[in-house]
Amino acid sequence: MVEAIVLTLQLASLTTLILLIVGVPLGFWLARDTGIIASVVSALVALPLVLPPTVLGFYLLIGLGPNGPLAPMLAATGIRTLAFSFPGLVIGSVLFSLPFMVQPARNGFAGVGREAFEAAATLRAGPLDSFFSVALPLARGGVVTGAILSFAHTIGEFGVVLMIGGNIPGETRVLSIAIFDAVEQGDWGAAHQMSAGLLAFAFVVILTTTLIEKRAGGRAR
Amino acid sequence: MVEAIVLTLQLASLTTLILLIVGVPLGFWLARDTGIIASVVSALVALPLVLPPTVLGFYLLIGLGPNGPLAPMLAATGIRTLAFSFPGLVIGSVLFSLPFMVQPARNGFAGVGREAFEAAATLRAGPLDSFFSVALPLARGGVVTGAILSFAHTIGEFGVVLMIGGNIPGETRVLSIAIFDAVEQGDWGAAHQMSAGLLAFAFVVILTTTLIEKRAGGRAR
Amino acid sequence: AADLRVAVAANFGAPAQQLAEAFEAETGTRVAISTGSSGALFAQITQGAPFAILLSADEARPKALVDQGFAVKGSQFTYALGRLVLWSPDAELIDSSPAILETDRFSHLAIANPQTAPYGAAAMEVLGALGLEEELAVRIVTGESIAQAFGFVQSGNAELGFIASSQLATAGGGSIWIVPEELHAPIRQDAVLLEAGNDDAKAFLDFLRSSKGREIVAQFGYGLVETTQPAPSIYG
Amino acid sequence: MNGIDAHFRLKRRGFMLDAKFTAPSSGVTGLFGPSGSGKTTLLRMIAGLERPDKGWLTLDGKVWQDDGRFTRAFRRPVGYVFQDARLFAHLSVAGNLRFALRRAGAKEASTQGDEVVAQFGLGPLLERRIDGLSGGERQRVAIARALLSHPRLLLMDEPLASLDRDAKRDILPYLEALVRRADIPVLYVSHDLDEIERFADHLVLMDQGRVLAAGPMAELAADPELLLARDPDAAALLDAEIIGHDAGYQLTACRVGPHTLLLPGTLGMPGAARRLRVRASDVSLSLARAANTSILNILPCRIEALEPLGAGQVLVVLTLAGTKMRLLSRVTTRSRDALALATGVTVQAQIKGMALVEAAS
Amino acid sequence: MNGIDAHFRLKRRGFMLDAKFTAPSSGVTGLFGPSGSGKTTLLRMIAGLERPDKGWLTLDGKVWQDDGRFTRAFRRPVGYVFQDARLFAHLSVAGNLRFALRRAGAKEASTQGDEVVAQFGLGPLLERRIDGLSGGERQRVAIARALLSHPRLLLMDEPLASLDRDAKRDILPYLEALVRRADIPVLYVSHDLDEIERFADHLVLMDQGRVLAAGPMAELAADPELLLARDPDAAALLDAEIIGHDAGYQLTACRVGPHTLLLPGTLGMPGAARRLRVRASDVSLSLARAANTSILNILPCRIEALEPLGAGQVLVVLTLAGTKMRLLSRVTTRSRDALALATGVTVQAQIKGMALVEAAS
Ligand SMILES: Nc1ncnc2c1ncn2[C@@H]1O[C@H](COP(=O)(O)OP(=O)(O)OP(=O)(O)O)[C@@H](O)[C@H]1O
Ligand SMILES: Nc1ncnc2c1ncn2[C@@H]1O[C@H](COP(=O)(O)OP(=O)(O)OP(=O)(O)O)[C@@H](O)[C@H]1O
Ligand SMILES: [Mg+2]
Ligand SMILES: [Mg+2]
Repeated sequence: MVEAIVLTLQLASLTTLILLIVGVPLGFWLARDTGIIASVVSALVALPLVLPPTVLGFYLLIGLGPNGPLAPMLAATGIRTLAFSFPGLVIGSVLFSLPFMVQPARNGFAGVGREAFEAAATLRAGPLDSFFSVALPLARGGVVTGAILSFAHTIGEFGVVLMIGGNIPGETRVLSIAIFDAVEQGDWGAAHQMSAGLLAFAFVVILTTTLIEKRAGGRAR
Repeated sequence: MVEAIVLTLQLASLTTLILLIVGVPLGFWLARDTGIIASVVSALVALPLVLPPTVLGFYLLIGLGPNGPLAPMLAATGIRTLAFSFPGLVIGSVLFSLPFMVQPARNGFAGVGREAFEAAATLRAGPLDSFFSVALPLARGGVVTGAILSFAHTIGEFGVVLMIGGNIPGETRVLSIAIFDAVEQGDWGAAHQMSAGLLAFAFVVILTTTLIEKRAGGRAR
Repeated sequence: AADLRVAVAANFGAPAQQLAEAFEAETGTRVAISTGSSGALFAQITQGAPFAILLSADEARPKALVDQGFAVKGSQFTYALGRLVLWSPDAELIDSSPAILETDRFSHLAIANPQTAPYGAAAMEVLGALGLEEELAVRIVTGESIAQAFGFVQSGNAELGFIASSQLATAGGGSIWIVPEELHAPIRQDAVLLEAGNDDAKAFLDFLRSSKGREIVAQFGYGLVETTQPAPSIYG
Repeated sequence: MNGIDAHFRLKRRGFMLDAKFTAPSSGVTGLFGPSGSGKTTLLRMIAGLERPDKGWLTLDGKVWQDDGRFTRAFRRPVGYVFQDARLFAHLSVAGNLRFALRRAGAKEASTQGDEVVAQFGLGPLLERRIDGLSGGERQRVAIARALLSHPRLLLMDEPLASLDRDAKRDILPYLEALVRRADIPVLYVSHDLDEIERFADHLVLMDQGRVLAAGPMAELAADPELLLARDPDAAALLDAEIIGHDAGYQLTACRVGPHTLLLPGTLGMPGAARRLRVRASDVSLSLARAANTSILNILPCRIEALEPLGAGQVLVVLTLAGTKMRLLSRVTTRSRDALALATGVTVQAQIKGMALVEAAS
Repeated sequence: MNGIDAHFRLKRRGFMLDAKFTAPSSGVTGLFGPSGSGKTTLLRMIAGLERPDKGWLTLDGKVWQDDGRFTRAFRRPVGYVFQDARLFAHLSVAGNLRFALRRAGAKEASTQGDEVVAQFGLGPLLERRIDGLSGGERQRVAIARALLSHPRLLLMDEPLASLDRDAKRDILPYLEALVRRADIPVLYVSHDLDEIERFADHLVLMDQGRVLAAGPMAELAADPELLLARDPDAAALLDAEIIGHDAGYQLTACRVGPHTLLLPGTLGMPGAARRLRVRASDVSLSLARAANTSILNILPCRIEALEPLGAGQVLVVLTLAGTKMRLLSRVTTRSRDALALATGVTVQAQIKGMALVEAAS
């Protein structure tokens, strides 16, 4: 149980972090580029959502395995498969939650507008500088929403994790699988308990984030 | 197969429609109300995400069933349970996808700003009028994102649907369950086929929506 | 719309479909098969799911349903016996014995979840009997269902795994060790009637026990309970 | 009571507003005061966009707001031209105008729409997107939009600040005409005294959240006690009646009390009443009437008061001989001494003809 | 070449810009033209915010842009004050100023920061949020922010349009001083001729996307061929040298050619050069020198040309006796005939003392 909780938090945090690093710039690009390529990428990003999680997991299982496209690269580092490992879970979760980070972030950036970037450019702020000092703070609402959705979704997600994880205690057995198992075994009491705990925890995390964001927004805006 | 496709489209469209009707005003309210109640509601909306879909489905199964809180009301209309029926699926999907609609919509509305509403008010537009003629068009990006995410998520979602729906052909068996079944029975060929079809279809729908939205935005903004 | 709704454990989905078709050809009664995990089906039935029959993957849940009054007393019977095999897609790996399990020539052994799936529990019994339970603990990966365990092996992520012999049909080659039945308690897949007065359901269950039905079950690699006479209807 | 009767109180961090004033039920009332004095805040409270701590507002005797009541902004028939144009970015120029027209509920809507479009030169812009408009173009659209909403009170917050003078010149007469025809009161915020004096016939002077003075423009303009008269652009207003034209020289003769003044241009039919604006810095004084000068108008006056302005300058308050009308003149202390100017002395006020500007009546 | 050398071409739907001009490497260059003439567009291209179809731009001989090259906006050391302030909404006032300072890379940053804050009266606003500022306050912060980025070229797009006159008066001298000290060129867009003539010593006149004329202010201002001189606010500029003060009367005596003029106030040390602005509407003409008048400055001139302005008015172009300097006067046709004004005639130009305004030098 404790192991599962710790693992879940690690997975959700790491996934959210990676999504921030990957998804936020992607959202930024998609907000500013109006070309057809950007539109296509934008639609592609949403696609993982369309597949049932277990099915996505199934494809990941094939993709990350010894017969998958990554296999030669992995073999070089002595790894046979990314399945049944924590890194594998992270990859699956990141892919699956990508749209939840990218789309709100993109909207946030779309709201920033040319004006602010122009003002920043005339004050000698280069593209990277502008991104961090102007775009990101002004698009904060969208980015925070993306992070909350990603975090919550990774906690609850279990189809992908189930499929590529192999339910190894301490490695890939997260809380959502534990709850699922409890329901499956007819141990409804345990399921209720874990669900209640998870909900309470998530509620506190999300509410706190929302309030901090609002406070920050209220002060500066 | 055909049955499953039709059912999936019906479910995804109806769910998205209901989410537009329910989630957009909710997002609007959350964007404009800065009180603690709004923050709590905002956090609550994200909670369905945190539970594994099957577990959420399990609770819905109990909640919508003959021993659930709705039972007396249902009994009056001669219905024993909402589970195992299309309306039950819709309820589950709406609940599960709610955050994907509400959060981006809220961000969209948050970007509209007081100024536009003030201008509308001085031109005799009442609250409802302003909502439709000013807020909604200006928040369009967020609302469309919400609709896309909800639509895609409802198509791919199957944990909730499997649990409350009971996988009854022609009634509650949607495409995602069919794919799941195919994988489960080792019929990978069928799974590949259906997945590819689903992905292609979803890609076209999402890309088209994105492009139409961009066109509309480009013309008017 | 169908005349008869049957809930079927996911691993028995394909044979059930064929049974349904044969049954319809014979009687004209249309059967809708709804698959799901045994746990989910159980929860659904207790919440009023409109199924007339449950073909479970175990014997415990049908019994529990009878005990709780959701199923017809005396209607429970074993329609199929699960057969466990150790399988690898690698034709060289297994030499028709469990010897491979004592080597380190593999990093992952896939089984179904022993808590929720009878095949998983049986696999653990086998490992216990071989005295390898402890030693292999860190190399075991668990699929939520026997289908997932199969997927782990089929995709090559686990080199070998305990699967149902019914899955060998889709496996396509490789090497196997057929697990002797003495090494684990029999994997009984039980059927139970959920709607007492449903004659179509009774007819389907009778069909399942008929020689024609048993033939189909056996075709898919399941074992059968010995019977001396062609099943008389137990429903009178 | 007819017209606007308003009293608002509002406290903000670092700013306290307590403003009470009345304004007539037609014509333009200027709201003048330095930056941060609360002009915009006052206008917002009148429009119902800001809720004061305490507020009282009636228009033509109808109570819009008092201790218990608060008519919400969208129920107040006001037109508001914002300091920033605030056009709807999702609509074209035509869409913005239509937005106003549709909600105005007036029958003459469509014809008036065309008229306003023509007068504000918006024809070529109709299909344009908002973010492709220049600052001036935006504000023109915003003014037109406010007018098309058929307001019963027009609030304008520095509507011309971003227009160049040519554009202003095009719009001002049209605004004046429209306002006069529509017979609705206009509250007009500006920190351009020229603009206010040209446009407004009633004035509310604000400073630091309070109303310093309110009253007819002419009175306040020449009141040496008020900052207005000490402003470099200070001017006096004279009531005149047109008596005839000189077609050849394109001059209009006006009677101001017993005197006749000549103004360039054709200003109206004989018998029409006009108000004339005479800037203090355009009035020079001499003891005797000069001949052979290009200055057309030289009027005998009596010195009422001399107010030092600092920097070697003096404001001379004059009464036009034979009338009670005031004139202002700015001279150097050196001239005051050289000409021995003092209260009671009679002087000739020389007004450069071109400096006479028609004010709204 | 020193200074700015620019040539841009740009085609837009319904608008075509083809503007070529040079501007000196220090001092203020005014950009004047009607709404929609392309002033903002031109400024944006100079800042690198807009890519023209064809562009050429050098500053002090350094090429920023030509057919092949394009220095991106953030690499151009320009300060830009936008028509709309464009402050960063997520930062406080202090945060906005710090944003500029941090990226300016100047050593004297912090001390200059305090200085600018003090001069623009931003001390009490530092911790304020942007949306709590009035229009004028915003623009003050925007100007300060642009200055703190240590630009080598300052672009200002109607920076004072939303300031009231008091605030303008406070800022203008500071801007002038700063610009003079920093020795950087300033491009200053305005449609307020008063403001431009007061502030700019070089002028670029624009209309419909083209440069009508560019050159020293004084030359263009008095050129009767240009619209400028026909503007109601038209003025001539005179080069003057301060020769002494009258402490009692607070007057400054200046030499303009062989003449002496008296101006109110203390305008600088003896020997300092100043430019004076004389509005055509402030100059009256007489045939003989009048006595006993409050008009301090009466200068003999020769009539160079008479340009009818319509509406019964005439623009008289004068040369100040003994110099080549131009003066402008606006009189009525009636006065022209009454005084028999004609080319070659010598007249006395009466300039109201107060109308002399110091222009930037
Ligand atoms: N939203 C706000 N929150 C807090 N203070 C504000 C807000 N808006 C304005 N103020 C302050 O209220 C005072 C009055 O502002 P207001 O905008 O009414 O002045 P104004 O006379 O219109 O000035 P300007 O001529 O510069 O537009 C100023 O001190 C300003 O800083
Ligand atoms: N983004 C744009 N897209 C299309 N046309 C534009 C755009 N911005 C400006 N224009 C047009 O280009 C022309 C020049 O505009 P610009 O803003 O440069 O004028 P301006 O001289 O600054 O006017 P103002 O004094 O009103 O600010 C105008 O006709 C304007 O409508
Ligand atoms: Mg204001
Ligand atoms: Mg402009």
